[in-house]
Amino acid sequence: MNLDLAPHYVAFRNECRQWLTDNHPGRIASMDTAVGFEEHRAWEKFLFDAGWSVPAWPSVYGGRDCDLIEWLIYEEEYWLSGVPGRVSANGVSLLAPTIFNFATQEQQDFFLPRMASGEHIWAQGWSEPEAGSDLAGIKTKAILDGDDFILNGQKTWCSRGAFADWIFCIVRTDPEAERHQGLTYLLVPAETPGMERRPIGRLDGEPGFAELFFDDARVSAKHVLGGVGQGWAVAMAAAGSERGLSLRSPGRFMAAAERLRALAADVTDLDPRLRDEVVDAWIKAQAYRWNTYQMAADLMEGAEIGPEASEGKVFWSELDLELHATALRLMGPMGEVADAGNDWLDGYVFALSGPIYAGTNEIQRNIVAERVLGLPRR
Amino acid sequence: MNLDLAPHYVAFRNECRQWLTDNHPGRIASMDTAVGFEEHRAWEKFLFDAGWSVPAWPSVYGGRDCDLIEWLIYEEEYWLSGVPGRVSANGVSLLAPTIFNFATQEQQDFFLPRMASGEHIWAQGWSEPEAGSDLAGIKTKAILDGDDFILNGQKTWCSRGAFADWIFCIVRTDPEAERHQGLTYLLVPAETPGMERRPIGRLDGEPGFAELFFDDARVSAKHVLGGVGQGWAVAMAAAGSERGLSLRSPGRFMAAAERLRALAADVTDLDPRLRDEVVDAWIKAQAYRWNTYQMAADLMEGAEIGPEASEGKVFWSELDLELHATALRLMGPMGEVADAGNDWLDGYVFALSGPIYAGTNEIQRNIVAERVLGLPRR
Amino acid sequence: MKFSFTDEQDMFRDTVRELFADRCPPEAVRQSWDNDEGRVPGLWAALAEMGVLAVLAPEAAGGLGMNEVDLVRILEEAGYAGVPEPLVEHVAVAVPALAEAGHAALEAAITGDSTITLNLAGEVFVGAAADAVVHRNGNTLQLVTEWKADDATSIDQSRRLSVLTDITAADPLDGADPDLAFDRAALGTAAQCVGVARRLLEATVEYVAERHQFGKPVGSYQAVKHHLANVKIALDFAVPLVYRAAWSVAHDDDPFARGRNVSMAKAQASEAVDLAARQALQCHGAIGYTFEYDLQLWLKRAWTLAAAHGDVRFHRDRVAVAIGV
Amino acid sequence: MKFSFTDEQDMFRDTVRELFADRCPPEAVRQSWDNDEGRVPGLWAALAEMGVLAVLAPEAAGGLGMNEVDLVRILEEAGYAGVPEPLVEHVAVAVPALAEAGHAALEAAITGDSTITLNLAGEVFVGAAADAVVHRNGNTLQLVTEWKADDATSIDQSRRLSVLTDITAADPLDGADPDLAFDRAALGTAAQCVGVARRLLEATVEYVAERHQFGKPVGSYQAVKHHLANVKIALDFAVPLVYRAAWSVAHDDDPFARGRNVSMAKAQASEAVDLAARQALQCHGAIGYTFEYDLQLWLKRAWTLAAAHGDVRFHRDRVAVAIGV
Repeated sequence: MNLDLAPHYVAFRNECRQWLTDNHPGRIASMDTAVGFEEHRAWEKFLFDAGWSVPAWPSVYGGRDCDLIEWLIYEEEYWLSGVPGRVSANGVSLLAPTIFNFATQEQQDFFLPRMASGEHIWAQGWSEPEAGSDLAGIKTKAILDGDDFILNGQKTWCSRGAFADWIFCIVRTDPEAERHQGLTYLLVPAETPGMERRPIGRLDGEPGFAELFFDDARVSAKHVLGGVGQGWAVAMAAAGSERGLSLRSPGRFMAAAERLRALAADVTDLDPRLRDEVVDAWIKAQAYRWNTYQMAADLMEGAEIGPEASEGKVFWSELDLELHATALRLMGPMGEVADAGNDWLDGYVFALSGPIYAGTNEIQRNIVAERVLGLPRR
Repeated sequence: MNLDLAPHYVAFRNECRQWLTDNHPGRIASMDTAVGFEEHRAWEKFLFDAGWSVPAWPSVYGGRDCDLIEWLIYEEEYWLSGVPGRVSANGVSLLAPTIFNFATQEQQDFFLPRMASGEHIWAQGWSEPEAGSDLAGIKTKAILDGDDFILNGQKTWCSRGAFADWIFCIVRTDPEAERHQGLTYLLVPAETPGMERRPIGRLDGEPGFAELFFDDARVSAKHVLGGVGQGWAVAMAAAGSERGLSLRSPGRFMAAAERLRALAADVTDLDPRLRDEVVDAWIKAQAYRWNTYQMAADLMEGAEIGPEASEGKVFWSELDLELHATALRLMGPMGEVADAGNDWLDGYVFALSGPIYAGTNEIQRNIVAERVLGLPRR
Repeated sequence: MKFSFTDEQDMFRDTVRELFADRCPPEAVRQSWDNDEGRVPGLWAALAEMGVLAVLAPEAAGGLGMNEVDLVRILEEAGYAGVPEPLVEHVAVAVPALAEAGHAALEAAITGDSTITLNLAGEVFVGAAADAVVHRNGNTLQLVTEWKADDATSIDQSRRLSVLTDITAADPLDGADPDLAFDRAALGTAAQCVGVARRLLEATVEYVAERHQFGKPVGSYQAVKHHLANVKIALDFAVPLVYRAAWSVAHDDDPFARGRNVSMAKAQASEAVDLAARQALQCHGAIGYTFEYDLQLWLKRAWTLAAAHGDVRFHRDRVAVAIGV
Repeated sequence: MKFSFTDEQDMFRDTVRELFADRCPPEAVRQSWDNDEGRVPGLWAALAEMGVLAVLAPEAAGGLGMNEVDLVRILEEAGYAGVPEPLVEHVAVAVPALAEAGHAALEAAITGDSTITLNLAGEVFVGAAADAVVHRNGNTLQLVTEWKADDATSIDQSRRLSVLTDITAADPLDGADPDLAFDRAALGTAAQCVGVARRLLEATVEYVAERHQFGKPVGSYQAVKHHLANVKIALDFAVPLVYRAAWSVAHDDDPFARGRNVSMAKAQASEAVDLAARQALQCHGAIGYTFEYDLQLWLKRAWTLAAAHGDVRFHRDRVAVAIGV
């Protein structure tokens, strides 16, 4: 064990911090608005041009070949600096690991640079009205017709779906097959004829998601990822990354905990119960950090992330809610005021979705019980 | 609605309080020791002689025909006064309602006065090693032989079982019948030949329960309650009272909350987080009280206690644990010291059993969800 | 000692419930979010006609001469229906304060010709579209009739918030007690909280019985059952404290006991509605998180009303003082 | 930056685990409750032989010259095995304090000829059968060699408590830092807590997989699954903080950072073991509540160690000061 940062990591941290300080774009509009989406896309391009959009990727695709420790340091500095959030997150965190693992060379060469530069912003098209946490219930049909698939059906809860350029979908290519069989992972351009998208307002009315309606929509079969009928296996590999390291790096929660700490430090006559909540959340952010460094050490020694990723999903999503709820309590009667500048309220609304999406926390706890602890399924 | 106490209730409260003050026996030994058991039996006799052992019963059996409000007032005063606990509780709270509902006149005339006077102290013999919360798994056999049943099998977790005079059991009189069928409610004298009892130490080593072993033990068939084969129905009626009003009256928790309040009021520099816990527990004791008065009003207007009794079981058992855990935290490093006088530690150990016995709180929550809210069973 | 309501009180409650169901369905609440005043057209007049606005006004002044025990379940129904009108402010606080002060504004308040709101704590208050504000000024109340304020946007579109910047005309309300006004506001908000919690629970029970995942109703999973059982328990042990507090406000001469009883009620009601909102959203999943689905109307009421007129910590502190810890 | 242990550290841990499994099974713990000294016969000598008592003594003094990173998982194993010996007191605190003070008592302490305990807070301490006590006296430590004390009975029979009434002979321990001693004690206790929590969880997982009710294993019910998943999560997010604190005690020159890191670890470890004990008992049901069944050995360790050397609130307060809120 050596928890000192080697000099080259210290130098890397300083480099990150300096660049982010020098290039902070100030406040930009919410990525859930049309204007803000394009402002965020421009920020992605700016990051990309400076080599900071996907530092953990190979340099050939615009990255800088960072190791896991560097990536964690980068994330810590990124979030602490207060620069804008990442409109590219669905692509970079959820889709990219799948592309690296399952895509053809041609697909990698086409999609990865465009994802890194913000030219392609991705949305996730997995859920359907009758298939939320239960992906095996997917009904959207994709029937091969020549070199294309013809899609019919409906997707919902596509985060970023209102403005995204591409959607990564799971569709049913074999309608006869049951449950997990006959599913295929398909990449769908947003401008596909026969596909309509309808924004869905989240609680605060911003179009945080979209519904997609496929009516004989035609998508080239060359956009299948990992082989026809392999959708379940491919998706599960991505679900691992969704719940694991790449979706929510500790830097995000450490930064939020630090902002909460600063908010509390400014309160005169701080309620000792709220102080206790602030400290608890701050400690938990550190716990998440060190749990991640422990996992990173295992990964760098060749281990893989298994079902224990579900533990992290429960932990960060409930921590995120606690961080934001505590901040609103600290603000007292002003906590409910949604006028510009109350980032805690926006963050609270966003945090409320954490225990639901990417597999509800109830399902994650089942996974922990059954697959980590080995309790009987029934 | 009228929450003023009518003058006759005020007079009744004053009478209770005065009598308890005048007749407080001081501290007596734990009812889970042989000596303490007999001291508690003597206290029961003393209460009985003064007409205070079973005030809600008809006067013909030693009660004073109190209505529900008077009984609640009596319980409040009883527990607040700090006189000894009731070694008769299993009989008076759990068995007596069943006797009033299901027993023959002859059984009532025999058992009720002896229960009221402390001559018969009762233990519950329902659980078995393979049948805890799942009573339908009961295996102890009782086969009719002339005028007697011959019992073979094993009971466990009999509270007060180490010293009790009688045990109220559920046994399987029809070994061919499955699950809920073929069960019979049978009253068993502790001195039955062929029945052995072995005390089981609870966490602190005191014999809080016993195991009973039946080896061709012979029990008169006249001690069946409610008919052979009717055990499930009879037991379920009692389970209602076990979870309902009669098992844990609010007075007990109001008194504990008041002692906790006094403990906290004596602490200099009280930790505001602990103050908050104290107040929360105190409010909850009041909530339990007013919920009970509301239920009492319904009962007095002819309603019956249904599955909502399960809500009360969850509430009081978790409140009891909270009350005692908070007290131990208030005591700091002395909280773990078990030497004489730390009633909070004894009470904590006892409170730990609350969410387990009389149907675990997990089962109670199932009942609330399925039978109160109407959620689907499967 | 009789902890139950009369048949007349039950009937009054049922009548108001029907009025809200009829005149203030979710679509009407949504419309109120979009109109200038934030009001449900016609509802105020209907409430006046039914006497709801006059519950706490004396008969001599044209009111019903009832008390908080009569009112508490009406406000619970307002929570249940998600009514966006300032009912607690006007009916539970302003009307009796005007009556106690013998102020002439009482008449318009009970006929529904005016709407009066409340600013007791001096920060944000539900202010838009009101004709006057009952305002705490030190140890007295005053009726502010002309003022300047900035708008503020609540997460709950049913609350049109104001931040007072200047008072330009006000009458003293001698004889009206600001502490009593606060207790009435907290009690009324507690009643709304349990109504909101009940609605959230009912909506969720209904949804999870229908919604299937992995081949079974979501409501058949034990985790979901326990979430909702916990809400039911929290609710059923909060409601009696709310009714008990209503009795206390109506009948207790001792302001100390009254304050303790009100604070116990608001603490538990806030906790119950917080839990109800949390579990309602979790058990609904993504659909509960959308603007289109009506659950959000009650979620937002839950978040804001749980904190309004004192949050859990505030009221526990008040109880702490009252019981001497 | 490498958050993992070496193969040598793993091997040392495994060796000690086997020793405990062999020499300190539950029957041995129970026997220690009944004998006069509260000790497991032969265990102390075996630990001395294996070098465990000397982990934190310098090589020049006959020790292993290791640090807290080497020790932390040994103490975790002591919690896992429910070892009733004063290991934290002696190994984690007294030995390095004696070494730092250059006190002659070090030799007997590492050969196992003596047992030294700890009294830092001045209330009850684990005192019986010790030859000496490292005692805080203002801003210094002293080695108390003769003293008078009253016995006190802990709910945990593995803790033979004393209340100091008089010190009749003591040596100063110049050069030994009382704040460092406290951090070592809290760290060591945190390590024991996570070991206890792990044992409680394992025992419960095993039990609920076997125990049937209503025709199914108890462990197949979702409520039980979620109880135990919560314990697993609490544990897996406490353990890294404990290891991180061990590194900090061994390597951080800044006592402020060290104290913060130790307090974060103890706060989370106390929470984890509290939850583990609560759910272990609940998921076992009545059998877990008995004296005969071994679960009680760890339940009692959990209750007392969660509070020993600072409970959750104490350590959160320390973090609050460290981070400036």
